[in-house]
Amino acid sequence: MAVALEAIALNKRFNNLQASNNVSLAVEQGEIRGVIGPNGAGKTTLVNLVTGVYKADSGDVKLAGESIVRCDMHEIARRGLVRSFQVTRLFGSLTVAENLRTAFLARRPTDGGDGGAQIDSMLDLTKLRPLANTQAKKLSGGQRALLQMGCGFMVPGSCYVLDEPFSGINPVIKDSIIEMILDVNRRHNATFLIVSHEMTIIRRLCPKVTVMMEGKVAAHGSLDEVARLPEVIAGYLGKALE
Amino acid sequence: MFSTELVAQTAISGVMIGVLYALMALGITFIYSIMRMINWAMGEFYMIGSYLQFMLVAWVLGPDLWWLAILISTAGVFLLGLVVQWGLIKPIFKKPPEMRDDYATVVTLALLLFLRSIATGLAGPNQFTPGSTLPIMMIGPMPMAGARVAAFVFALAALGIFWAVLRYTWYGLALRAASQSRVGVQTAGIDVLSVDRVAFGIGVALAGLAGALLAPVFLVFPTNGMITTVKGFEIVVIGGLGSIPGALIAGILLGLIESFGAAFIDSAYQNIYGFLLVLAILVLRPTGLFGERGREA
Amino acid sequence: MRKFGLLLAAGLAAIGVSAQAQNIGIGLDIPLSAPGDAAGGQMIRRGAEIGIDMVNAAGGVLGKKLELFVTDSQSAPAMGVANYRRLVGENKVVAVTGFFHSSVALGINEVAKEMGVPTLAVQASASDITAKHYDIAFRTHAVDPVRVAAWMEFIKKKGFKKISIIAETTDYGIGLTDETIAQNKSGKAGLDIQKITFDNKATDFTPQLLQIKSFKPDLVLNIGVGTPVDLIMDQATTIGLLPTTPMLISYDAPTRPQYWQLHPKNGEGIYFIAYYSPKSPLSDLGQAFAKAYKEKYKEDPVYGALNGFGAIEILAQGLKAANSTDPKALIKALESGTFKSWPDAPVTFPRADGVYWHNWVPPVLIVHYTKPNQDWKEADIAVTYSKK
Amino acid sequence: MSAFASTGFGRSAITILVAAAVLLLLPLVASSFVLHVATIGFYYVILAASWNLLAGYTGQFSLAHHAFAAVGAYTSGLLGYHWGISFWIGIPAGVLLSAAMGFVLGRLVLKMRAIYLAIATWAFAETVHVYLTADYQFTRGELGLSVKPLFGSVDPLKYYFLFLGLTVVLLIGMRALIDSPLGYFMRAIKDDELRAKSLGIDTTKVKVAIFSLSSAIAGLAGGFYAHYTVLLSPQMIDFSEMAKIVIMVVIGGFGTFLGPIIGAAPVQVVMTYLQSWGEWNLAVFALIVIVLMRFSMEGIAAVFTPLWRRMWRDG
Repeated sequence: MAVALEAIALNKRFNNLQASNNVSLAVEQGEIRGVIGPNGAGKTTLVNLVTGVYKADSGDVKLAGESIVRCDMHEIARRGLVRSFQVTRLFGSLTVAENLRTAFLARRPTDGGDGGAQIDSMLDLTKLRPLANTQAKKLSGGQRALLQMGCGFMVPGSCYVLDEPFSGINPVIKDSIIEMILDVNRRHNATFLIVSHEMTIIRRLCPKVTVMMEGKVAAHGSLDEVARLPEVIAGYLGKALE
Repeated sequence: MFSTELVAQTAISGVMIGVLYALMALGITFIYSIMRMINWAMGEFYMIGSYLQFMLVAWVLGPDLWWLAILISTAGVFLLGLVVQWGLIKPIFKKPPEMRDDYATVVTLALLLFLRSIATGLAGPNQFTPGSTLPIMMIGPMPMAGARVAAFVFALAALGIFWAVLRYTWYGLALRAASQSRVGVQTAGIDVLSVDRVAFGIGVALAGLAGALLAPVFLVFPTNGMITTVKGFEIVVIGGLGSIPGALIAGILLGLIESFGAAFIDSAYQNIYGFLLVLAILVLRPTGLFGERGREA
Repeated sequence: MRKFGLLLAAGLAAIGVSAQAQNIGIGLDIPLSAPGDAAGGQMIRRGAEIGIDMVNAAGGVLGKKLELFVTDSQSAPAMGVANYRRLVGENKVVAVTGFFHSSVALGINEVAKEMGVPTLAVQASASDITAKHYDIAFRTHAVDPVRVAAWMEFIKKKGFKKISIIAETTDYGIGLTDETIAQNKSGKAGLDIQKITFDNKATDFTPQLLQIKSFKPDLVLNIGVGTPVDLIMDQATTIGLLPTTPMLISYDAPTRPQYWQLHPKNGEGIYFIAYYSPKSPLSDLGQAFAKAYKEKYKEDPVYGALNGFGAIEILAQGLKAANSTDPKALIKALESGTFKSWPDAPVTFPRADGVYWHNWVPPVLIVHYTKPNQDWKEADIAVTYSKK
Repeated sequence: MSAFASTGFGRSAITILVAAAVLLLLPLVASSFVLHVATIGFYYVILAASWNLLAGYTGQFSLAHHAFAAVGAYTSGLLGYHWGISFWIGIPAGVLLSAAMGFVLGRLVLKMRAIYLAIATWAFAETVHVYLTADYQFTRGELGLSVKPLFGSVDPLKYYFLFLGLTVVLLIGMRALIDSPLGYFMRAIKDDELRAKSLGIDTTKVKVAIFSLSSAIAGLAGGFYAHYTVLLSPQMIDFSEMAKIVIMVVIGGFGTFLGPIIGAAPVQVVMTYLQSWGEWNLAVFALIVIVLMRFSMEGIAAVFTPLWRRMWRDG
């Protein structure tokens, strides 16, 4: 199978902190990969390096075989790499529908349209239709997370990088988001890289996980495999899985 | 024309004036670092400081007690700052954050127009001077008005005290913490709005101090704060918002560039040199020479 | 929204309809707030107000009373033009006088030449105000060539050779500087002139003054307006340029009441241009005005006030001569008549050449303070220059 | 009708045209001075609305907008003064120069945070101001630059119609822009620039484009203004002009389409008629602004919005 997203020996330093130390990983087309690790392990830094928020000090990022490490964020997004943020980011003064429309227009496919149909179906999918004309800043945390996810799915991408998509939201909405992820994965053979602490969801979604600790990749493998590794137990899972 | 004496004199004059400009910049940068807002009416507090100084020296204390007048004027502006913050600025911070900048700007712009017109209406458009009994002094090869030397010394002292208070006192710690994170300070049990009030008071008091110090040098009239504010903003950009050494060094730099530009290039464009420096700095180092670079995301 | 539009239209219309005035209106456009020279405007206003009172006390004009409409130009031409339109359109004034800042007068004249109501500039000195030969443009103020001629005579009398000019980068400063250089050339005066310019918003002139000091001039010409004049004096004193080198100020700022308050120590020895001194003879009108002014303001009138008063008198006499409030008739009467103002000399506005078109120039004096705290009325008159 | 279909444009266009039709009748009842005030008022509506595009919608709090109006005005004025070039070339040249300078300044301030951007643009405006004053031999400095009137006369009637037409066209254009994809991107950038980038919006391009566009509009307004006021002075770039624009927009309603339109008119009228207060006029004006801000920060538009909604719902 083809490699969809590849990080090669990424390094990033902030003052005295080596936030990313020679990080490499490869995610195959259609794979849903989990990234786990303790706080401060460099997971969000990895997301930011891959999606162009930070410029890596050294190393490379490849999307479908092409290097994107020198690209601006918006170019990376246009190439089909879509991300979400740990702290949900939305356009607060825009309404729910306007948020979806902006997301659609930003990566509008060449065969275009104004996105009306897509917005309609996304409102149904996220069950946000009653709130279509509500400003995003007035939504609850769960609704915000749903909307952010919905925006990401407005134009199908080839690869999604999700930073803690399940933190702090109620189980019902968690399930909706999981449904959306699986749906997109099935229909478009889309690739996912999901950073999360929620082991039960990771176990459900991700056949394979990458463990990060202290800025480095500590292990790759299925959750059960990595859970048996002594250094992972010592550094992280031993506590988390209890 | 390019005599060593002239160069030395120009340099001394540039440094002296630069330190005084820095005082103004410090007020702007301090208010910004705590409250994340720009006070466009800064020059009007300078103006009020200079009027207070004039009234105290001319009518109450006499020219020999000018130093006492300076302390009282500064304190007066500080109190006025507290009132203005309470009446006009504080309500802004009860509004959603995305609107604050714009409204703070409009309110302080309106305050600028208001104070300036009030001064013209009450005191008339004429200039005044509190006068000075200090003799002319020689600074190296450069004769200097005593009042200007005194202002320079006072300004340096004020910068030093300000730095020490910020560095070594509990209140300074609270202020620094507030400049790092307003929310953080609140969770630590400090009333951030009262920190604001004092910060605003101190910030405008620095402008008032500059006004009182410079009253005998640059005279007292309704728009006398304008040019010092302009310099203050230039320095803030050059030095970097929120940086005290930045304000001092950028102040001196600006003073020198204007002095030398006026003396050796073309004096008609004296005020352009500073702006060009500002634009150059912003292009090369968008956060100023000593400004922190923010981490995004 | 439709309603709103109608309301707006109705509101604007209501504003437009003003009561038909029974009085004869005269407009006074002067700077009253920053960035204009509000002190200059205030003086003109005082004089004009007393002028109106005096004319009305003497029975008014054409059986009606005069009424003054004051507007604030701030020194912005756009503001001045709006004021003129309003004075003419709403207040139905027969003439607009005042004008301190030349740019305002120039802007207004461009509109006035079409709207037809004459203007009488009392303290704006740019040549173009009258040199454009507009029918409506009148002036009673010293123009650059006359002022420069006065100090060239002074310089010759004193035998000065090296002159430093420190001038603001405005039409005023540059105009006078260039005129001085031109008269030096044309009159073969053979002066060595140093020209230094400054931005009129500057506050620290030390760098410029240091250059002047190293030039070692016989005379410094201080061509600033407003605060810079005083700052230049103070800073020149500090670096030792004053009092050893004489300084001449290009207008009558030192006659203003605050002069000695600002310069208790370095005010002595200054020369300045003035257009009036109590030592120069006043007309009977001028004497009556000086008395009224002193009663009201407890100080002597300065030139601005006198000229503001003079403008009202001239217009009142012009209206009488025209026997009409029609602007064309008033212009004709002003051009052909001889009027009485504050100086003991006849005032006329002939269609003369160049800058002297419709322009009556009061005599120019160069006055010298010889003692500290000297009353300007007591000061020496070094030179009296009248245009030949 | 779906909630997000762009009907806002249609409603606004209709309203603008109806208001314009009413205003076409104003000369029947108004004096020439009122027409003058209204004409200058239109000029400020254009400046306020175009600045609102930049600051209110895109979040770039520029303090150089008045400088771009002056660039447009002086370009046409100088071309005419020195080389006798007609306004047919002068005004477009002014628009182009404003747009080009807006483009360059927009690029320079691109990465700056709000407050630096404000100061940098302000420094730019002051530089233009000092230049116009100091290079008096070319610009005529504070003496003022004479410009030929557009219609050979300065009677406000024709200019009133001209500025009314210009305002209507530009407002409808701006409304269309706000409803276009670019409009969505502008608002997105103001709310959260990083998020906008992460969605694939080329924020650099959008910000620079809006900076150039709003500068060009200011330059256009300035060009016509020059040929109406007939004497230009560096006073055009006095900071108080910029303060006026900011106050108009914020009083009306910052970042709303209606805001600058309904803010400019009262400010212009109040400032004109406060003249009779002499030296106190600005104090009174400032006090009105402070009180308004103190008690209703959303601006006048907030009062109109419910009315607006009800009007369209009822018919």
